Amino acid sequence: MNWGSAGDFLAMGGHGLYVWGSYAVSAAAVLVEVLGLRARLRRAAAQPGGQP
Amino acid sequence: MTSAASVLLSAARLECRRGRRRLFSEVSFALPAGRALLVSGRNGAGKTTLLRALCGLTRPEVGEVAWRGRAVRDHRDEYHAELVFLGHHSALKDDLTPEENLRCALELGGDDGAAHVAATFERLGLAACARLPVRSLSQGQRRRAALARLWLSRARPLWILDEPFVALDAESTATLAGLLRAHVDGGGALVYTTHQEIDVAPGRTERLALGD
Amino acid sequence: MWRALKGIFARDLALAWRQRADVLSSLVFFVMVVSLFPLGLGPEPATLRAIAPGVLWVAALLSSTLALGRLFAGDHADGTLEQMLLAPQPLAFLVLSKIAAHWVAAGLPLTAMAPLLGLQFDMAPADIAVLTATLALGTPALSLIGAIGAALTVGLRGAAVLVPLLVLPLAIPVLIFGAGAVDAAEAGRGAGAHLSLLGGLLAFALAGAPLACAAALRISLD
Amino acid sequence: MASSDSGNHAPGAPRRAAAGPLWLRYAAPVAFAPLARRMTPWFFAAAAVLAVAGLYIGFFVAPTDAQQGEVYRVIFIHVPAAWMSMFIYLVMAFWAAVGLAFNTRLSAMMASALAPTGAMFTFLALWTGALWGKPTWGTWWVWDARLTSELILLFLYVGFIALQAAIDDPRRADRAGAVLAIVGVVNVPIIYFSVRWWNTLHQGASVSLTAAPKMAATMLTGMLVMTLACWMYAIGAALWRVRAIIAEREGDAAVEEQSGTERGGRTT
Repeated sequence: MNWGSAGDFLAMGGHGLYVWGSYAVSAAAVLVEVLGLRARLRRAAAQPGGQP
Repeated sequence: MTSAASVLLSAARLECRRGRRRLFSEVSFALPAGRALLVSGRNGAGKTTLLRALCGLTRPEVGEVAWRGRAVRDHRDEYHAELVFLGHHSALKDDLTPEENLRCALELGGDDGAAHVAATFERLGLAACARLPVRSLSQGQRRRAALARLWLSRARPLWILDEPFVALDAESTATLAGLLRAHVDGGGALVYTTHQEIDVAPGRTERLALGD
Repeated sequence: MWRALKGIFARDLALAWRQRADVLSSLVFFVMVVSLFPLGLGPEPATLRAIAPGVLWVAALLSSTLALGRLFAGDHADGTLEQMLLAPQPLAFLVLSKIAAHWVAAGLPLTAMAPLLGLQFDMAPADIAVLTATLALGTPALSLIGAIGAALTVGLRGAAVLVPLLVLPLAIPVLIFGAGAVDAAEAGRGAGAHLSLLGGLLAFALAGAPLACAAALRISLD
Repeated sequence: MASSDSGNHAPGAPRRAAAGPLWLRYAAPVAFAPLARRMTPWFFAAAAVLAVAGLYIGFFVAPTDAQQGEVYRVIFIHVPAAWMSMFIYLVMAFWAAVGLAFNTRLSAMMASALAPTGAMFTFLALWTGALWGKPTWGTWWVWDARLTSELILLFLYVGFIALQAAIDDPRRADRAGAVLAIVGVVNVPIIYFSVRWWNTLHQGASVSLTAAPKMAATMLTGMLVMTLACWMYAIGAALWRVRAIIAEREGDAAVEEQSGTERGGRTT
């Protein structure tokens, strides 16, 4: 185990902003894509004759 | 005279779409030498698209066009050497004179006929404006300048013409109809559309109605 | 076929001559962009010498991209392009002849203009010679690569914005070797390697671009 | 005279026969949609499991790097994203080429469906690269060969997406995009080579970017597991998007069929 405490884990040896900034933006990008896809599929399915 | 061997242009179950809309489907015909095909249909029925598909410009969604029994798609250059297509656009450059335009068109198509350019303009009543830039020509003069190509490409057996009679006066219409009839009489094949219901070769014209 | 190629080449040059205002304006654009840099960066001769190759090359790239709009748009609008597709000659060769005419009207004037601008940037005569050589090799490659973008966007509404977006990333190697050659010459390293790479790019573009253009035009006019 | 035959044949029988090629070409995407629908959740589930496993390895098993400290842990997203950005471009160009060569609509749709996901990974590679670069090299951005190539790759993705978006006719969009993707994929090695050449000549800007000098086995494992997670996610997202594309396109075609607009040319 690398981390003594949750604080240590978040601090990432003083570079927490960089490490968590990377992962947060990655998660956000995935989330945006997934939500966008869901909306697009709903729009496509809602049009007359579209498939569910 | 119309045995299978003399069939020049044939289409098998063509279907074309424009965007997501189906324009037509199941269009088939076989056009022998010495006959004309008049394509009719209301606006938006796909007449132009059909003609473009016959030329090999538009790839049909389904079906195939054949020239002398061989698929057009695989023998493009040989097919195009025997074809004249005149579409909506005049294919004239505004900044060039009709004479220059015509010479360029002949060079591009590999036709000989440059010697007859002046005589053709004479016949079409364009002699006076043969050396003016096209942009200064009237609509009717432009049409005639574009059609002059036909007089110089008579050796080519297949003519596909999209609305050739548009913007022509009565006299030019009669001249053009005479040329088209002579082409069909001489064993050529002709595919055309028109709003004016002009049958250039009575008794030798097939009719194809799109969108009924 | 030779007659058809010559015909297209001569016709396009005649057209360019009759619309010489267009040709002139992209040349003026080139000169203006280049002239903006001393105004933005200050007239220090050492700075200018250092940035000259990059500035001249970027300006040439932008100017030739701007000129691409003329390549097929006119032919598409009046139906000449359709007739070109229906000609009984291989389309790739016809396209090549058009691109050649376009280069003579767009790339060649840039190349001819560059030595004058090099003097403005206080470049040494030998470096100016190298710059001109790179442009002579590079601008045809730019025309060839750009023609693909122009062919893909023929008849589209946003073509003017789209073409640079498609073409500029593909043109980066030409920019790198072109500007790099002049840099190398200025630094006394000799521009031979760069120039031969640039020649290689040109040969590659010459072989590939007309085919891609022909395919793109058939798709665009479908 | 065979003149009446030279027109259309009798409707009815031939129409049935024509359903053969018609079915092959149109039904394939439609048949694929339910399959994609069934597969998508599995890929997403696999992506989630692998991501959890990969992050666990990355953050709790892999040791602290001797030189970079903890900040190197960006690697577990940065390197997979960079790999994916390149892989996806290749796969996209492959599908586009298949679509162009064999006129198969589904493969062209697959290419369009991959592009936004590829662009997203390219963006992530650049973003995480910048966040990693700042503490490691003291700057957000260096004109390093790899970063620059990645930026150009993003431009290529954007060009592909913009071109397809600008074309209304889906068939033209597919085929024009395919030509661009093929031209792009031929160019990628040239671009990469030229950028490296340029980079070695301009020594000033170059920073040695050998990711982790001596990579522990666990670090490599974490990276590979995360790469697998990204793969699963990319496939799931592409399948999802391809379903949307199928619904958008075929949906409209179905409307046309139902309202029974123009059918058949008829000679008189």
